[in-house]
Amino acid sequence: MNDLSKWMGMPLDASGHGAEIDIMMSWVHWLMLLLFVIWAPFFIYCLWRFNAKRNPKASYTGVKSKLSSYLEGGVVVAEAVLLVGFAFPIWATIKNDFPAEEESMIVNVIAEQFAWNVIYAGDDGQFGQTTLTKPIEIDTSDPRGDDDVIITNTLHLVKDKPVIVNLTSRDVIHSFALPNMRVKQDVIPGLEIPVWFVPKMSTSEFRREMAKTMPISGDQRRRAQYPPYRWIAMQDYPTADGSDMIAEEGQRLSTRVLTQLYEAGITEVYAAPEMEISCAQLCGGAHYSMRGTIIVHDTQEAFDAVLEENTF
Amino acid sequence: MQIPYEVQARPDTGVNNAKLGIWLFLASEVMLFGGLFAAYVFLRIGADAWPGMMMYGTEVMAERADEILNVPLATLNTMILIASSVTMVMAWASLKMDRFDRYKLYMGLTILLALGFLVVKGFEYGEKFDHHWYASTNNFLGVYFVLTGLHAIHVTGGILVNAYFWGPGTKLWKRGTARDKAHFTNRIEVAGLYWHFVDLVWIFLFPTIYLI
Amino acid sequence: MAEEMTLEDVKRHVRVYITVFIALAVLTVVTVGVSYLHMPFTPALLVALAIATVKAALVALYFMHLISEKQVILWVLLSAAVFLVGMFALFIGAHADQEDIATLAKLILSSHVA
Amino acid sequence: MEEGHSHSDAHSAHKEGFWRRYWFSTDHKVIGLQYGFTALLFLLFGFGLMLLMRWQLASPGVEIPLLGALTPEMYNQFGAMHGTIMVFLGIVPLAVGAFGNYVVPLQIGAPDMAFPRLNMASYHFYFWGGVVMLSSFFVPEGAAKAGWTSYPPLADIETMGQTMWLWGMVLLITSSLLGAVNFIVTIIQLRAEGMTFFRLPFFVWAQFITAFLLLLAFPPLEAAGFLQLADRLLDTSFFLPSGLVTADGPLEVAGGGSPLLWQHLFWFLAHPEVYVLILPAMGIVSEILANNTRKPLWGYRLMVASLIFLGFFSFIVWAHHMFITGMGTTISAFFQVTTMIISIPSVVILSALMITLFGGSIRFNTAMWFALGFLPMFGIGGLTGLPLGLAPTDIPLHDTYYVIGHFHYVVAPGTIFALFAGIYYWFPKVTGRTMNETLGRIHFWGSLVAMNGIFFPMLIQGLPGVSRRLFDGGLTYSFAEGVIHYNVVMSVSAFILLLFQLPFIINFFMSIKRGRKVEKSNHWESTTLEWSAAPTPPIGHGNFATVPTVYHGPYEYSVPGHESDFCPQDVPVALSGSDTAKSVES
Ligand code: HEA
Ligand code: HEA
Ligand code: CUA
Ligand SMILES: [Cu+2]
Repeated sequence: MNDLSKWMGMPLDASGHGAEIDIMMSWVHWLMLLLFVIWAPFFIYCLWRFNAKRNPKASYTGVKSKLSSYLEGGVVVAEAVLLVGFAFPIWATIKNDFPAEEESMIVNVIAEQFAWNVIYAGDDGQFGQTTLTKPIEIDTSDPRGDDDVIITNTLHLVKDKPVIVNLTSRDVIHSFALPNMRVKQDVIPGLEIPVWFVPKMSTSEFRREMAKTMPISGDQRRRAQYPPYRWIAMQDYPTADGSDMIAEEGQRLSTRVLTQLYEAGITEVYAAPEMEISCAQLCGGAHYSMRGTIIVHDTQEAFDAVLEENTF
Repeated sequence: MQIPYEVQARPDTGVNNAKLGIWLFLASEVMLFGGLFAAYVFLRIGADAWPGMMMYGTEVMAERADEILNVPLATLNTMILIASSVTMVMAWASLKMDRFDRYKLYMGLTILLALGFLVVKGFEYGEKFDHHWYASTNNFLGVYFVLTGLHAIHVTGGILVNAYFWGPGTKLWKRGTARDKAHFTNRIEVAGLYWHFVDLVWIFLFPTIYLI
Repeated sequence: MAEEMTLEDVKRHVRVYITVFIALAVLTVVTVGVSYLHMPFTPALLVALAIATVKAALVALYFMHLISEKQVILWVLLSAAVFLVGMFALFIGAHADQEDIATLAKLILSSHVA
Repeated sequence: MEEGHSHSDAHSAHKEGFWRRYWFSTDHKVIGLQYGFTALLFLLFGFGLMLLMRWQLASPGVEIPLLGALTPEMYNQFGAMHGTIMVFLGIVPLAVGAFGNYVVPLQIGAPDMAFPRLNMASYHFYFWGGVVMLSSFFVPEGAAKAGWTSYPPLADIETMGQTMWLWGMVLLITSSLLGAVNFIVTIIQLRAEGMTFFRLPFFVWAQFITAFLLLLAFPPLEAAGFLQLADRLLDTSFFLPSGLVTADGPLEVAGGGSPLLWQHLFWFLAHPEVYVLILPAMGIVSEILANNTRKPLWGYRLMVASLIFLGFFSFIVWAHHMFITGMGTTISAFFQVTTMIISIPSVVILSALMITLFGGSIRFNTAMWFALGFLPMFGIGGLTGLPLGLAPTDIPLHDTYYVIGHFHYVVAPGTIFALFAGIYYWFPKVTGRTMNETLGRIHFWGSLVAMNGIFFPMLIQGLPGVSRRLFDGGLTYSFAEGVIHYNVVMSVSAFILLLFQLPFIINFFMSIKRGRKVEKSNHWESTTLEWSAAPTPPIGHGNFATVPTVYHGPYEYSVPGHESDFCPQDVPVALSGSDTAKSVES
């Protein structure tokens, strides 16, 4: 009952440390609610009871009781508890208790206007240099970088394997926000800031959890010039005669596909969203569209296969 | 309609309005230069090298600030400013002694010294420009130019104020009543407080930028 | 500054101003002289700041008459001084804190240069 | 009285000395009105910008009549300018420049501000600062678009509008500094006989602390502004680290700077600044509550102590805006603790105001309604500050609409309500007429509902993580899907809010000419000195026929054994017992 997070609309928690933050969030909101619930009735009572019509003569001295001091003392105590019991230890874990490097996946993320460049070290486990070109490339003159892989806007991870993300930016300040992982870190040029977390839920589990039937409407087309949510089909959608596929399971439902489905008379799809990376810091004109996705693979093999695909 | 305590001190606070006002202003100036000094410290402790590299280059510019900046000129300037502070306070003391002629002399000297400071500063800057060293060359020079530049603007402001009180502003004194004279003396004290503050800022700028 | 200063007082003051001027000049020479010793950074900084503080105090106390100034003004300056010190301390503290992270990052990250 | 409001007959007035009298006036009351009108216009303009943005958020890409569809660049310009205008050109000038200027000298029994000409200069700096800001919309590529926070490197590499923004800020900061010096000197030096510090009305105290915040917090931002100007105009790299690559390739600067330096300098000002936005509002609300409950403020001394404490602490909490910049454990612990500590005096002040209601004989007029509305709205805004002030819970909330919701609850239905309350309350003082109550009620209830319709959904949107400053309101993000439709609710509410400002604007201008004339000068039967001044204080130096003497504390209402239910401060009555009366003996 102390966990309000669902009720408050926090996104599905897919990380190791997310629950702690959610619980703390709930306790803070309980405190806020309590304070409000103490004061609001008192406030309304006063307005009713001490209306000049009902109470023509005001009292010079007013309240004598010390009740409010106790209330204020209570707030002090509650805040102290929140600080010492929750805020300090949680923050310390997040900041200091980095997982052992050998057991973790280490990736570099270089943000730029307006993309997340995710770099994997490859077999040698070492990162080489990157070029100063746009788009960013691996500097081939650096032998350590031979096997490095850059994947833009998609962060591939392995379930239950801790990940350390080293964040830096090439131009302005961005903010690496993963709502489902309860991670947010400003990405500041000139600094390389690591964050870590453990993905506890794979993408397939996440999709299953989040899947639902959603209506397709003509509305989708109105929004065409703005990329709508990138939904993933959770089942096959063949054409009416069955000869062809409009969308297969696991396929992204782009605006075009949705339009085709709509035109084929399908008004509902069974679909799921992805875990997302959003940029939370104003970084220029296209800040709003600086979106990435996280794919959490069930197995290391599946992950390796993806890296393989992306190596030239 | 007269505002109270323009000339006389308010008994319970012991000061007049202008005096309190200028000190408040100086408090804010403390925070202004304090902010700049804090920025300087922040940049310097974060820098790999100080004075640092030439722009785009890997060539180290210098090991020490005094290899780039002209310490003798700056020392001269320090002396000039100190001297001008003394003449300023003497100008005020002269008014207290009712010696208007001396006031004119000392105030005139203050202004001349301040102009001298700017001239020397001009030579200093010119020397840098001759080397093609600009504020953009590196953060060391950036700090140097912005801090000394802002200080020079304050000096200029001081010159304008003092020049006013040397010339047209003396009308108040010449009206000749005791109140007017006291009023004028207050103004000179206030102008002096500002001027000493400009000196005081330089006292910190000089060693922290030129010498270490 | 007290309004009821006598002529004698003023004259005494003038002598003080001259003395302070000499002290300031001497201290300036000292700072510059010390700088030619090329001491290591920290002692050099401390010496320079110490001398500058003494000089600033002389200017403030005697030229600006702080030594005989009223309480209100001291309060105003005190508040500015407190916030100034706080700003310096926290700026440096925050910077040191960030540096930790930056170095940590460099340790974890063998060679990456953006 | 006719002179009280120059602007209504601005065009018809050809009489001698118009400019001198109304534009280059050195009278605090005229300057207060100048500030008031200018700030209200800016507030309306800032609201207008936001309406365009809200249109876009509710219906991305749909063309706005006459203006066409917004581009992301325009959206960012409007956002940055909305924030800047509301804070620096709207609320602060209205709360401090207008109310402070008009009311403070009257409340302390002074003939004017201590430095009348400096006062005039403050207004002119403010005015030209505003002109510079506004004209930046017309320079190539438009106004500043790096947010009101102007974080570099983005702000450093932005277009010319950003330079204009910086120059505008330099002017506005100068104006505020001059004003702050003036207020502090006035309050310390020009208090009437017997007006000890603990007999100052709470509003004066609030302005006093506010002035200190402005005086000492603004200069570091001015320093930062100079540094950013240097970055932009002299190509220095104070805020630019080495190795930047922008769309045009590697950036040709020396490098070696720090983007975080700007943030420290900015928030060193901007946190105290948010208290500048709220303290005068608390002052106004206190005056109105005491007056309309007809009883002394509960715990006046405690409130003053809290105020001083709050002012002091506001200087050392700034980095709670920077938890997510990668702050470690030590510094974040420090700033979390100070942030929690600073919430306590706010709780104390709010509690005291609420307890003041108990035992009162409450008169419900429009001013009172707005003051009452302030309490729970500030409560919501303040309480939502708590999860932001704790670093772990700030992770999901930082830079989301939760933050936007938090501070709008404090500034919009908080501060703006208090300012409305002040306008209704002091209107009879300025014009000798009252504003219409019916229109006032409509204004209040409509605004209350609409404001909540705008700002509560922001909190709901923020929790799932919808970022702020998104041109499309989060349309591309699937985690926003469940809450995206609130964009429509909010935008519709914003237009409803506009609708409910019409009764106010009509009421305001109508009442200047046609409002009901007050029967007596002290219309609200108040105890503070501004109501003892001449009915509508004559324009021109001099507020009081005879210099008043003050005999007791500011809120002697319903004193037992006294025939009327209020004892003005300049009427000698022996009093004892209440919090504020204690100072009679001292
Ligand atoms: C007037 C303005 C104002 C005020 C008063 C406050 C007050 C507070 N603010 Fe807020 N804040 C802003 C304006 C303000 N803030 C702005 C503008 C921003 C965003 C800037 C930007 O990024 O653009 C911001 C952002 C902001 C952040 C950064 C968030 C982020 O970016 O991640 C934080 C974090 O600590 C914070 C905390 C607080 C706290 C703890 C208080 C406390 O002082 C609050 C204390 C008050 C209370 C605790 C309420 C007490 C009342 C009751 C208990 C009674 C209630 C009940 C009834 C009446 C029924 N604020
Ligand atoms: C004091 C500060 C203040 C105030 C009062 C407001 C008021 C309002 N704000 Fe604003 N806002 C900010 C400060 C403020 N804001 C800041 C700092 C930001 C962040 C900017 C950034 O990201 O950089 C922001 C951002 C911001 C956003 C987020 C944009 C984004 O992130 O993309 C939104 C979204 O809805 C918003 C909405 C509103 C609305 C609907 C109001 C309404 O409450 C407006 C109500 C206005 C009125 C009621 C006008 C009253 C005036 C009159 C009636 C005039 C009468 C005239 C005469 C008599 C002559 N604001
Ligand atoms: Cu990148 Cu916003
Ligand atoms: Cu803050």
